[in-house]
Amino acid sequence: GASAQEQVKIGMLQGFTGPTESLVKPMALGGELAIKEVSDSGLLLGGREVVSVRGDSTCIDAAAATAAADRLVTSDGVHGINGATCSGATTAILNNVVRANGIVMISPSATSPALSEIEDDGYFFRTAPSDARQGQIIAEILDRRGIKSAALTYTNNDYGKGLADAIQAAYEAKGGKITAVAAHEDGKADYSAEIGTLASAGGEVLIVAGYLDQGGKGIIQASLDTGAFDKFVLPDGMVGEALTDNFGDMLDGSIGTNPGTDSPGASMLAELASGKGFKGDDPYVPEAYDASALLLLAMQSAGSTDSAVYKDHILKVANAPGEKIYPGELAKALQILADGGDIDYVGGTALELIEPGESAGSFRETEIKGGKWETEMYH
Amino acid sequence: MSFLSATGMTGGYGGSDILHDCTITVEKGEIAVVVGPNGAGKSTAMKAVFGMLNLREGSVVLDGKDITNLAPQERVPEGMGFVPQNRNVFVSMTVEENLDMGAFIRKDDKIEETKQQIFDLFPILGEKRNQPAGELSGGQRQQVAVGRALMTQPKLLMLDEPTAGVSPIVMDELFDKIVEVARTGVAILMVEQNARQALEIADHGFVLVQGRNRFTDTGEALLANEEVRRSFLGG
Amino acid sequence: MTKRVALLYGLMCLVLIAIGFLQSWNVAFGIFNLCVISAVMALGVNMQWGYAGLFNVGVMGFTALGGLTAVLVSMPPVGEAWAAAGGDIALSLLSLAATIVAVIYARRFVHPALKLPVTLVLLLAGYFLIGVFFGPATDAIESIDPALSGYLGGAGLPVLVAWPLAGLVAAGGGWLIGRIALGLRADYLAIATLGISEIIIAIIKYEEWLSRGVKNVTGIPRPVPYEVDLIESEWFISLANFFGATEISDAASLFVKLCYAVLFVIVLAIIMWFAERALKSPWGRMMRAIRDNRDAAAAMGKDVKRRHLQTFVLGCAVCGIAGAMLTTLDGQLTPTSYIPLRYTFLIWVMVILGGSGNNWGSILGGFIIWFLWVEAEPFGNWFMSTITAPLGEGSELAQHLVAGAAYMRYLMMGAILLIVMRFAPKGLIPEATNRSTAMTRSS
Amino acid sequence: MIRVENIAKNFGGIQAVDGVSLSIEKGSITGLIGPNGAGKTTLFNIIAGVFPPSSGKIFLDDEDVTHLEPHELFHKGLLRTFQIAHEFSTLSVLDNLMVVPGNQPGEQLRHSWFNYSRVKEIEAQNYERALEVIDFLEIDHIKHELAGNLSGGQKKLLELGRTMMVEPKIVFLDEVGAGVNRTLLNTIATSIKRLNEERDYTFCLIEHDMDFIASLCDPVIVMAEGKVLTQGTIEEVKNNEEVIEAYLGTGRKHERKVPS
Amino acid sequence: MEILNALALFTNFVVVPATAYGAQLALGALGVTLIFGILRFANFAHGELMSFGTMITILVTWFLQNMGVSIDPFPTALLALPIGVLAAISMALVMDRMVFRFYRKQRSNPIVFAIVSVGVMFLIAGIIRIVIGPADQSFADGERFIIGAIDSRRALGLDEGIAIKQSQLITVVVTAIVVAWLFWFLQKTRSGKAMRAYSDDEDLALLSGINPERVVMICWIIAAALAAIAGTLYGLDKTYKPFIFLQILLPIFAATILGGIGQPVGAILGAFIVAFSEVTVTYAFKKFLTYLGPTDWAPDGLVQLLSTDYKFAVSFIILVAVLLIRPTGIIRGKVI
Ligand SMILES: Nc1ncnc2c1ncn2[C@@H]1O[C@H](COP(=O)(O)OP(=O)(O)OP(=O)(O)O)[C@@H](O)[C@H]1O
Ligand SMILES: Nc1ncnc2c1ncn2[C@@H]1O[C@H](COP(=O)(O)OP(=O)(O)OP(=O)(O)O)[C@@H](O)[C@H]1O
Ligand SMILES: CC(C)C[C@H](N)C(=O)O
Ligand SMILES: [Mg+2]
Ligand SMILES: [Mg+2]
Repeated sequence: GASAQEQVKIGMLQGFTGPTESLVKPMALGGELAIKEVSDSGLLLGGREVVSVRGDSTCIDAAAATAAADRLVTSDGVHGINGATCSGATTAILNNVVRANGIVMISPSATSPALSEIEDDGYFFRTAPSDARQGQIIAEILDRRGIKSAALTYTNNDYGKGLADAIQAAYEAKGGKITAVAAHEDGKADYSAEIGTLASAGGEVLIVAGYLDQGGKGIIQASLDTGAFDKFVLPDGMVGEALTDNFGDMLDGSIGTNPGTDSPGASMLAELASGKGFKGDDPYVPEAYDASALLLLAMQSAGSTDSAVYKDHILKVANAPGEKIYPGELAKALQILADGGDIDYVGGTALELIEPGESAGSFRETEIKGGKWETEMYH
Repeated sequence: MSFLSATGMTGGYGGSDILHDCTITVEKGEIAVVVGPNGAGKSTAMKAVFGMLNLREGSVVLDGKDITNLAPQERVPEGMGFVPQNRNVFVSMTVEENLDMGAFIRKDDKIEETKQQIFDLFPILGEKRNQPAGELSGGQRQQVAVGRALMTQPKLLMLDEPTAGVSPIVMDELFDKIVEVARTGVAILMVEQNARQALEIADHGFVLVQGRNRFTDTGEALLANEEVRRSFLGG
Repeated sequence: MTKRVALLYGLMCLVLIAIGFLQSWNVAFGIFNLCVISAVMALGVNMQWGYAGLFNVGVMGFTALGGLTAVLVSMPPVGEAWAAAGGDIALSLLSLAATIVAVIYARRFVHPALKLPVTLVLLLAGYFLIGVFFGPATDAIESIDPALSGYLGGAGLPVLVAWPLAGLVAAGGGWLIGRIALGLRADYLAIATLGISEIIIAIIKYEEWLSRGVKNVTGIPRPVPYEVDLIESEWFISLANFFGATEISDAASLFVKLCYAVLFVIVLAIIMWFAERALKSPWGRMMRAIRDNRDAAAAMGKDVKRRHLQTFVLGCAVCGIAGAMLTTLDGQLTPTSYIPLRYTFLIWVMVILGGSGNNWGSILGGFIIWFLWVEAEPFGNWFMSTITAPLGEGSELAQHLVAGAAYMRYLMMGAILLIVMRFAPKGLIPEATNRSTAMTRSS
Repeated sequence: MIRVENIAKNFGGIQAVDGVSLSIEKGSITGLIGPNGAGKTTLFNIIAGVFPPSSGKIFLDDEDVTHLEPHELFHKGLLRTFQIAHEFSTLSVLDNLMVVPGNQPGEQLRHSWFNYSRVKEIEAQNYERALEVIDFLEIDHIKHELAGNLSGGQKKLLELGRTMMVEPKIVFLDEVGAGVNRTLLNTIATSIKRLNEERDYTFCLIEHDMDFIASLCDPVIVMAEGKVLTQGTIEEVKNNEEVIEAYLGTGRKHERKVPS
Repeated sequence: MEILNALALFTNFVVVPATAYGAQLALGALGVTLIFGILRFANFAHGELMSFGTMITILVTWFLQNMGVSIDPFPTALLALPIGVLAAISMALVMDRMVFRFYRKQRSNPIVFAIVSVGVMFLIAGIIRIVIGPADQSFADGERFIIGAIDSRRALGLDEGIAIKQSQLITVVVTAIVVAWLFWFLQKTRSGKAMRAYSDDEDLALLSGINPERVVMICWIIAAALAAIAGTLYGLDKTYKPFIFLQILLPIFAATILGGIGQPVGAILGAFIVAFSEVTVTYAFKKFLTYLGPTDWAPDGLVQLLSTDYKFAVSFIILVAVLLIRPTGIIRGKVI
């Protein structure tokens, strides 16, 4: 019977320990939610079971990340990787394991612009958009809202720096004024120095290109405590319930952007997740769900778990034409594919993959009103 | 049985034995002096008596009580006071605090009195009472160390080379003080290289060689013994 | 080598071989390679601490300097950047040189009372002069295709050249830092070196024109073939077939790891030879004497300061070489990854666990700790799933525990470290102190 | 040979040495005595370069050596021992001695790496010498023991042994005798004399044992409260009222206590 | 007026936050310096001990909040803190019994203790993450501000306000009390003197009849209590997140050593130097000068000595510089 067949293994290679440990916990659960959904449907490749094998990419230790990836691929024999979390680790794994062993890897959260150009032999994809795109969106929003000057702080890594560069370039091109740029290090004990500088420079809003449970939060806290800024512009890493839970209506009027469309995917995922005891709209959780789903759907479409074969089906299942697939509808999608039909995976992030295999980046603009994130419009 | 009788002590620092069946005894109010060549095991024997060495064999009995298995800090309340040969002051604490530490277990209210006696005995300590002991000269330190032990007002006072490095005048005073202390009924056990002076005031002397008792006799007799003089007292 | 050493090394080998069979040879060799790099770092720290008692907690900084050197040597130069700002960079270098010369010259000839103010004025002037050229230069460089380059690039030489150079650069850094900080003792030296290493990292992070900063440099050319090329080459396929490989891609990545392994082992062996020779000669004896009692050593005519500086520099050089090797193996320089826990304290754990003062111990420590660092994770996962198995699927406690499995890694690291240290409180292969030095015994 | 001019040293308010001038003649064995805290050790430390004086100058063979470091002074032939033993505790007794000779090629990395045979050769010579010293000090049975494990007196012997590993011009001995068995001390005195006569070593020694001083030293310098009190032959010093009062005491016999 | 505005600005952005941060570091550093000075090793597990005590406090706080217990306007966590303190103490004592005592008996080198404490650090870190998870936890309730930025603006009649949070004030007050008490305890009480004697020379302490195990126990109790208090106050002011405690160890150690190992007063000074140098040196004086200068005049640049990029580098440079002048810390500390 079908159950006798070999399991399909997906590597869940995320930064479980280290600076992203708190972000990753729900991400992994999101990724595994899709895996469970597919496995329970009993429809994948004639009813094969799917399991996830976790590996710790630590976010910052390229060597340990490579070792973990090596283990997943050559020892556990995973058929595809959902990961890695951070751009740095992702690059190392891409160069040293993914290309070396010819295995598909889809990152839910590595957003560095450099990854667009990197040589990947067609094995690497990401369900998150490059930061270059978000910079433009933010500049447009600021321009439209008539905000003439802003201070900017970013988390000091490739993500933060890349995004900050993109924002600054786009905003200044539109005639806006960045009064000051200050990096902040995640996980530090105090951010008064940064706030002191940013406040001194002034600006109508503070753009915080960081993480909501890391330095980004510390920055906002320090701003509110000192009264330096009370309106913030919050890119994707900062958008999440955790922030509003913590600060409530103190953030009213702040603007957020994160990948998304007006598709109902996100809320569907949120609902699915809440049944499982985690938040489906935490940062990168939808991306993680989508990454798993894409891997499995592509396998189904290709009729094979061989990376070399199914890598070419990823763009196909992700994009039109075909039936739109939302979170929780993976069984339906598997069935369609099994029947030889076409699907257009939308998922939790309204996924649209563009060359060279990354999310096109439709963005949702939100505003905090009464301590809640409210969608304003889509870009 | 003697006030202190440490009998048949055998043991060492983990490697081979340093002490071999070594016996040392002192009576109340008496002075016993241990002499011997360098490395004979004199200090080791003192440590053994104080419980800082694991004895393989032998026992230590103080005032009729077997204390062989007591930890050093538990022997202090039993009435033992000890000035080791090296590292015998708290270098970061002031002279006065060093003396206070000597009186750590005392519960009476005569502590200040004793301290004053010590300052009388070693005037220099009074002058330097607020200086950290680590900044003292070698001889001054030695005085602090002895003073600290005296502060304890022990029943058995053990001194490992108390006069090493002290000037002749202080040495005289020190020996006088030791005699005086002994007269109050305290048993005194000391190791000395200024052996002749020490044996002069001693009731008993023990000559240790390679961890064994070589000669045991009264101080006078040892001083009179030609072989002892030649081999151990420098002629 | 004593029996104990042989036994422990044998065990370590067996464990790696077991990994080869139980997990895969790729994993085993992947671990092995990093074990060797860790061992080299541990040797460097051991030279400083074990030989000379210098408490260097800035290992991270020197490793990073090595990594930076690898980038500067091996990456292709960015032509546009040089074209745009080469002149300005040269001018700022010139002004830097001019400032230094002026300061030295002035300090020599000015009245002693005026020394400080004149120096300060000159330095300030120099700072502004350099800034005039340097500011625009860096702006120009950093604005050239910032997403992909935005820095000057390297010299485009083979990366292997970088390894010895990394040693030199780190040695230079070590010399400078040693001159400043070696007067401090014990923990005070530790915190100073820690601070200085953080400064080095800050420079690498923020001087983007030089290192690309936190945007990372990736794709550092390899000294060994690429798997993709191997898979396509005739000779490799026949070689793989000869050894009966089933998966050609597995074989290719294993082959690459083997190539690295050979390179790393050669470096380790060379460093080890020098280290052992030094330690076993009167030099080693002198260093131990200095470590035991520097006042006495000085009174015996040993130039303590110079010797400290010498060992410090040597140790730094070794750490630098290891840093370059690591960057080469990773294929990228990620400044954010330099955190003290990973690059300093872990190395210290290696040295102490292995047995400080003993080179063989340090190497073993490097192997064991890196092995744990990597394998604690799957072991922790396994452990968690085993203990929660009897609780049943639905149990909330079990779910909570399984969700926390990733953190078993910390627990495992901690537990194993404590257990090993309990059974070998002086390290697994302690320094041989109970006898006279080897040479005196043999002569 | 050594000329000390007006040396003073204070430690944050404590005037340890207060304007000392003295000179030590070549070939002499000079004794330095004085009450505890007189500043003798401090003076030694200043001469040996451990810390600079607050004021004053030191000349070695007419060369100003006031600000030289200890290791530089060693190479100029000035050796010293420590009052509180400074052994190399994790080295064996043998190694403690073998460390001493200056200019060992094996202490130069390039030699130990690339010129090993020469290193071995010198090493063998030093080894012989160390064995002789060990023999002399009667510590053959502990030559492989770690110096940290020695008895107090043995450490003192080791201090002395170090000075015998080289041919110094002048040796400063800070209470070598304290804690050393008197019989052995006699032997040491004999050998100091021999080294002085046969090999022309100059000695300056601090000691509280008057017999030892008397058997060796001429002249004797007395210090008290940081100053030189007097100077002269042992007999002159012994009979000096001031010295008796400050330092020697009356030398009375201790009254024997009544045996109980 | 303008001068007052400038001063208010400076106070609000530099003095207040740096003081609060300094006090937070100081509380941590006091615990570290105690262990450092008396048990003579760098305890890397101190950060996790802080974290552990805080975690227990948080769990109890949640429980109390659920029960509806509160001590408004003060944060409920203060009510829960004693239990956190007890938990931290138990943890410390268990760790000492199971781990450190063995090495004490062995008379291991301080570095061995330090490495073992890294093992303990990992162990506690693992436990914490398994129990409460790696995420941010908020548990602060009660009144947040003593005076908010806007209120103070009104009250002072200035353009610039000075915001002071309750948690900041509590931290500063607690720190002052603790350091005074600790100083008195070590200098004047019998136990305190016993501890200092023990830290000076263990063997000699035995000879005075001091029970070493008791000294060690008291030492751990104080250090652990300090750790729990420090962690909780920090958590109230900023946030609780396990990962922070790995990071905060660095400035804490810097403060400890800078102040002179084993010196409580030094630890406080060190902590404030670290805090102020981080906040002050990179401060941008643009707005400050704008207030002082003539109307319509504003500096172009940020008027900053160094960009905040280098804030850590700067504080470390200051640290190294201080050490070069005072090689064993501001208040002459131990060399271990
Ligand atoms: N580091 C220091 N700090 C403060 N005072 C010091 C220091 N070293 C020595 N002293 C003081 O200087 C004085 C001289 O000390 P020194 O050690 O030179 O005496 P000494 O003559 O060698 O005595 P001894 O015969 O006891 O060895 C003493 O009073 C001592 O307390
Ligand atoms: N901690 C130790 N570990 C090992 N061996 C030791 C230790 N301390 C002393 N020894 C050895 O034990 C022997 C006796 O030493 P001890 O200190 O008892 O001698 P001593 O008679 O007091 O000599 P001295 O007159 O020189 O002080 C010596 O040979 C010494 O090497
Ligand atoms: C989850 C995030 C920490 C990852 C980040 N976007 C990066 O590319 O590094
Ligand atoms: Mg002795
Ligand atoms: Mg002296």
